[in-house]
Amino acid sequence: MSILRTLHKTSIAALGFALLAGCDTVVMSPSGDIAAQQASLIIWATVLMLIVVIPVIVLTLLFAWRYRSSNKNATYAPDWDHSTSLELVIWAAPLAIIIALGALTWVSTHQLDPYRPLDRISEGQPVPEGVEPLIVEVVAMDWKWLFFYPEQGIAVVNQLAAPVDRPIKFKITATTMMNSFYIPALAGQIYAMGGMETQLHAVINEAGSYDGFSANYSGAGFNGMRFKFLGMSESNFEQWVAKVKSDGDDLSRKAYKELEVPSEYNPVHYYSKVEPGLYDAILNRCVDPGSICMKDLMSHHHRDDKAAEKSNAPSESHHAH
Amino acid sequence: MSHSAVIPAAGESSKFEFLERGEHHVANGTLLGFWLYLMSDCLVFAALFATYGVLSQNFAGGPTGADLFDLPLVAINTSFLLFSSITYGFAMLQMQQKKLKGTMIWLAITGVLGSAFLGLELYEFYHLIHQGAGPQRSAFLSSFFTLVGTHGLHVSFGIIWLVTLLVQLKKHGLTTANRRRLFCLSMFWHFLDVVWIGVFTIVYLMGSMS
Amino acid sequence: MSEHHLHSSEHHEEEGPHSSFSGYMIGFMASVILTAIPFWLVMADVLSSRNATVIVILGFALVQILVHMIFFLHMNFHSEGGWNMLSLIFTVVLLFITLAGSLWVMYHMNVNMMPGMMGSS
Amino acid sequence: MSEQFELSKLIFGRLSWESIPLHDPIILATFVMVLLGGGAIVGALTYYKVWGYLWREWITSIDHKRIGVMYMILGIVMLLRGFADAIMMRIHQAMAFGDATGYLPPHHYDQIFTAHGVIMIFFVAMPFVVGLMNYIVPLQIGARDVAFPFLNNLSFWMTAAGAALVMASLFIGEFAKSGWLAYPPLTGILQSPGVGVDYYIWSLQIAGVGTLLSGINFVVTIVKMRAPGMNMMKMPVFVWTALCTNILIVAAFPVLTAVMTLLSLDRYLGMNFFTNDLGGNAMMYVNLIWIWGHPEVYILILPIFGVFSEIVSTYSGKRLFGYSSMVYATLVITILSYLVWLHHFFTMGSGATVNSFFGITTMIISIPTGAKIFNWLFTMYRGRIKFDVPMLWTVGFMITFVIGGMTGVLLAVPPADFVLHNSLFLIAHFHNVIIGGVVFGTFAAITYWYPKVTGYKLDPFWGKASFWCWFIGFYLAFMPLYMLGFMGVTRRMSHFDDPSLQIWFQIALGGAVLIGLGIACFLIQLYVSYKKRDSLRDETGDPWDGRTLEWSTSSPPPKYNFAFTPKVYDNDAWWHMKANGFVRPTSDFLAIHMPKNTAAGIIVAGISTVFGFAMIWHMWLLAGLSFTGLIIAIIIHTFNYKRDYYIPVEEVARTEAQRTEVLA
Repeated sequence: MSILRTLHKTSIAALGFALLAGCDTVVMSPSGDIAAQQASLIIWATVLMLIVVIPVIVLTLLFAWRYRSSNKNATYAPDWDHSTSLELVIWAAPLAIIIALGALTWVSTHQLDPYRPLDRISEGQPVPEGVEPLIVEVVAMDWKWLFFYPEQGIAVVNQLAAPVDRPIKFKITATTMMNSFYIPALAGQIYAMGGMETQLHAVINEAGSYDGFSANYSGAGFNGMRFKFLGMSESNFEQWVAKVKSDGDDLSRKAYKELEVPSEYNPVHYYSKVEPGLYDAILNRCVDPGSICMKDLMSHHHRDDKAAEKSNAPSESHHAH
Repeated sequence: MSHSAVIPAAGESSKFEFLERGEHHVANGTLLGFWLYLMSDCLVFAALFATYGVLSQNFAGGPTGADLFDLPLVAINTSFLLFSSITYGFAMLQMQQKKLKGTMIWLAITGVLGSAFLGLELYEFYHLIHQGAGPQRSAFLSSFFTLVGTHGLHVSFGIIWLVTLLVQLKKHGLTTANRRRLFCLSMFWHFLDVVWIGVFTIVYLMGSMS
Repeated sequence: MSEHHLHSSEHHEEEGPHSSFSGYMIGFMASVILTAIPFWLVMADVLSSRNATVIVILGFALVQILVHMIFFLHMNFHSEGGWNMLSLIFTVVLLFITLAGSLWVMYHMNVNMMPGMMGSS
Repeated sequence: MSEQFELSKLIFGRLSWESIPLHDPIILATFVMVLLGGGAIVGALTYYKVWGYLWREWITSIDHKRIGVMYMILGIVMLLRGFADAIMMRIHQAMAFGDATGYLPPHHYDQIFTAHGVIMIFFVAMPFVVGLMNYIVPLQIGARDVAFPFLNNLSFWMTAAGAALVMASLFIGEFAKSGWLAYPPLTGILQSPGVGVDYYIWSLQIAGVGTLLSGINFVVTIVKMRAPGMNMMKMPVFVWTALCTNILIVAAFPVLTAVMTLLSLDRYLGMNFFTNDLGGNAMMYVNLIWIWGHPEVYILILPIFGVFSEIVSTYSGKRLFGYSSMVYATLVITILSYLVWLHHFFTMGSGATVNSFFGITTMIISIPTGAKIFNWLFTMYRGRIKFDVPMLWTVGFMITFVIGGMTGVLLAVPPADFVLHNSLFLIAHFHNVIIGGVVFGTFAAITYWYPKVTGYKLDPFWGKASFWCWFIGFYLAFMPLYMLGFMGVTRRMSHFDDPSLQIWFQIALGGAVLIGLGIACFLIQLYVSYKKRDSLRDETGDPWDGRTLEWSTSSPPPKYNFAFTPKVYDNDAWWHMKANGFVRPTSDFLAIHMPKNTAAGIIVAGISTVFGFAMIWHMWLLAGLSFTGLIIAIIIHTFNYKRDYYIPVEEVARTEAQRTEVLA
């Protein structure tokens, strides 16, 4: 991968203005390992394609100039319309590049699958023995983000914090609209949908304050659905948790119902105590008292198939493959 | 060879016959066009079947197919449609023999059978809605009603068309245009039968198995 | 292919396929049998395995669709210069892509995301 | 239920005076302008007494050439509307930073980006490609009309009806605020109770029927009505691409119809296909709509590939390089376009195997597309290229399109898509291929075939001006968007906090203004050319030394296109005729069998519009009446058995004699 980085740096000059500027951008020079790998993939794929694209552009301009009608010196062959060897090259060259790119795609898609738990925290640095990922449960609401920290027992609106170099596992759902959970500096986006749970594994490598937002238009308040993602040292994170615990309110079901009312540009809000099972209830669409949770509904009519279904149910390790 | 093409002076002869001197007969494309329409309709049903396939287990705590479907009723309904296929076939055979009256009689019988099918289906729908298993109850029921209902809607249009065609046959007889229309309706009718095979197998039979 | 088509278009008033009584009857009898057996299989719960029943009745449906295509819709490789068959094959391919693709995609999404299926995880 | 039976509700549904956005000054001003403009046009038409002429010769016309022209006019009119939306967004985004909120309230802004997308795809790009196919395909295959001339007229009016509903939404009620594909649950009845989404649904449903019918029509036309001798491998490439496009239309539009129906069942009858609760699954909507949506992209671009193939070969004075590989590439793209839809929602979480499968199938499409680019390149090679305006567009297209193709393949790599999806990079990408492809291609085609349609060429000065404005304007407008994508800026934003982004939006606005100038130059070009038509006149019918059959007839062609059906020996049929001493016949003409004009098309489409409007506003009485009326109108039409007539031989002889005189 260090070759990659070097290539990344050296290709800057060759890639010209657009990508040059691109490398200073958050997507091309992010602070999290996953996003960094995605950025280098962009560079690789672009370089591969430029092998064809640059010659095409150059040849287009060249032929347009050389065979202009006023240039009587150029050869003119009005009936020349076929050349087997040339056509072989025409089909083979893109094919070869697509084979390379396809292989790259297959490998990288599996490696960077958001469902796959991390096996490294940065280049050449595997996840240390015994370090468990920090679990954050994300709810995209109308129109704000609610983050649960089940281990810490806290919840926060429109602010997210995580210790540097510790893997994070996001479990993501939504209340109504389809949103997309995206922190460009950290990792690629994934959709947040009502009644569904998507996942994202990522790690932040540098302390700092980064932008996070919904990348999928979700109606009137979408524009203000932004939050800050704070990468901080382990001790600062502890302090942050302590601060949430001391400053925050109670997130009871009742408080949640109030929060659920659509609102825009919400300020950061801390919750020091969270009613147990609230995230699960949101995910299963049964926050309202008396409503039946989706997972119970699903199994309701599956009595006969229950055993079979359990064995089909994906385990965490399933996604690791 | 010079690249500037000049239209040669009149009278210059050519080794090619460039024009069709007589009247150029263009084949009528109605049957192919109608067939293509059926193919596109097929893809409407493909989307509905796909939706049903995806949502067919989403009962949302409501009744399942096994709770609701009355297979003897479906069997009777299927036989109506099957019989209407063969009677339409007989209408076509009569048409081939240029027998207007026979064509119309068999066509009318087909229409009656189609209406019987439709009546039974409406009865089934009414019954389901009446017992609280309407299309709003769950995604499964939404997709069931939509898939089966779309087929039923096609049958209804088929019947309207059939009646129209009966009037036209009465008025103009077995003209080329009317025979073409009989062919088109025949394709339409048999096509609905084919769709129904998918419906009773995938929706009713598979849905009834617990 | 189209050379042939052009010639066949010369005698153009001959429209639509020619059908026969025996053709319709064979088709009808076959469909009656092919309809009755799956109904019986399900209603009398003949096969013990659900999967076996599903495969068998889907097989019957497929055969019956072919029977209808051949005897009622008069499909063959010659009608309309082969274009009918070509468009049918194309449609079947797209049908397969739409159905199988949707089920495949949605199955994976559901496995990945449906809380009911995630169970206790 | 009882309030439903209230008479006024039954008649007017939810339409009331509040539905007219009188409070919005922008809309009001637009409305006044449209009213004045429309009034002026109607007044002028009445003053010059051209209504009868319009009705007889255009509105009820089943002539594919007239219908083609009407499609192009519809496309141009709607382009102005769609561009107005675009420039409003660009101005707003360039302004709305920090404390400045821009001049558009969010609910208005959200309608604008939705309308922009819907209009540009369905009512600009589609009419353009369908219009081109309408005009050119029958001429290129040596036919006198399409297979179903009445359906062709109906298709046009149905498309126009859809466009009319979208336009009506501007002044009566609102349009959808959902993005151009109207994903639920946002478009569900709970989240969007208004009429916006219903306008969206019904305009697409009605226009969709028109498109589907014209798809069937053209497949049959191309299959059945080719001139003798023109076998499949002798068809011009444009006809090939038209065939594949129409096959795709027939295959894809039913899925759109189905998914729109499901969404309306959710909205109107409270069903649960795409709701969050009761087992609905919104992901299925996304899945289905992209099964239509991806082929749609190729429906737009394939005919344009055909246009460029014709142009590059004509202006290089050379046979198209690699005709058969061009054909196979088109076929491969046709099939593959149906296998890639998931790449529009990699980020929805279907897992690595599914994602990489669809990523790789997407990349495979770039192989035949690349082959096409090389074929055009080697058609130019050893040619004698005349840089008339269409050729400028072509070279501009080739350079621009490969960049768009490259960014497209980049987006097909799922992990890369995770960081670029829904960003302005994506916006830049598809504008890159749609402007660089479809729009450039349409302008090239208009310039190329204009003399065929009108009998005079377009003024090259304004054409070149238009090209350079568009070309430079495109790069100015969209390269910054690529950059903004890398900065993590999302699409559909109406306000920004980071002031460092503003400069990029201002550059993009400059680009959009330049594009606006490009459109203005184009309109000026039409006007100037009309004024100078005598000096620009082309008497030969073959101003560019063309290669295909449309250039063998007069400009504009007679109603019947060809007095005698040509026989074809070569895929550059007209080139071959010219090279082998073709002599235009001057006698022995025959009476010509032609279809008759009919008003049924506009009547059916008109009733459909009323039905759509009634459904949108829940006017159940009107909806029921108009639906019944629709069925009755169609049935009445089927009782019309006399749909054709003969152009008498004297008229043919007279028309041809006039041409002989002109040519002499």
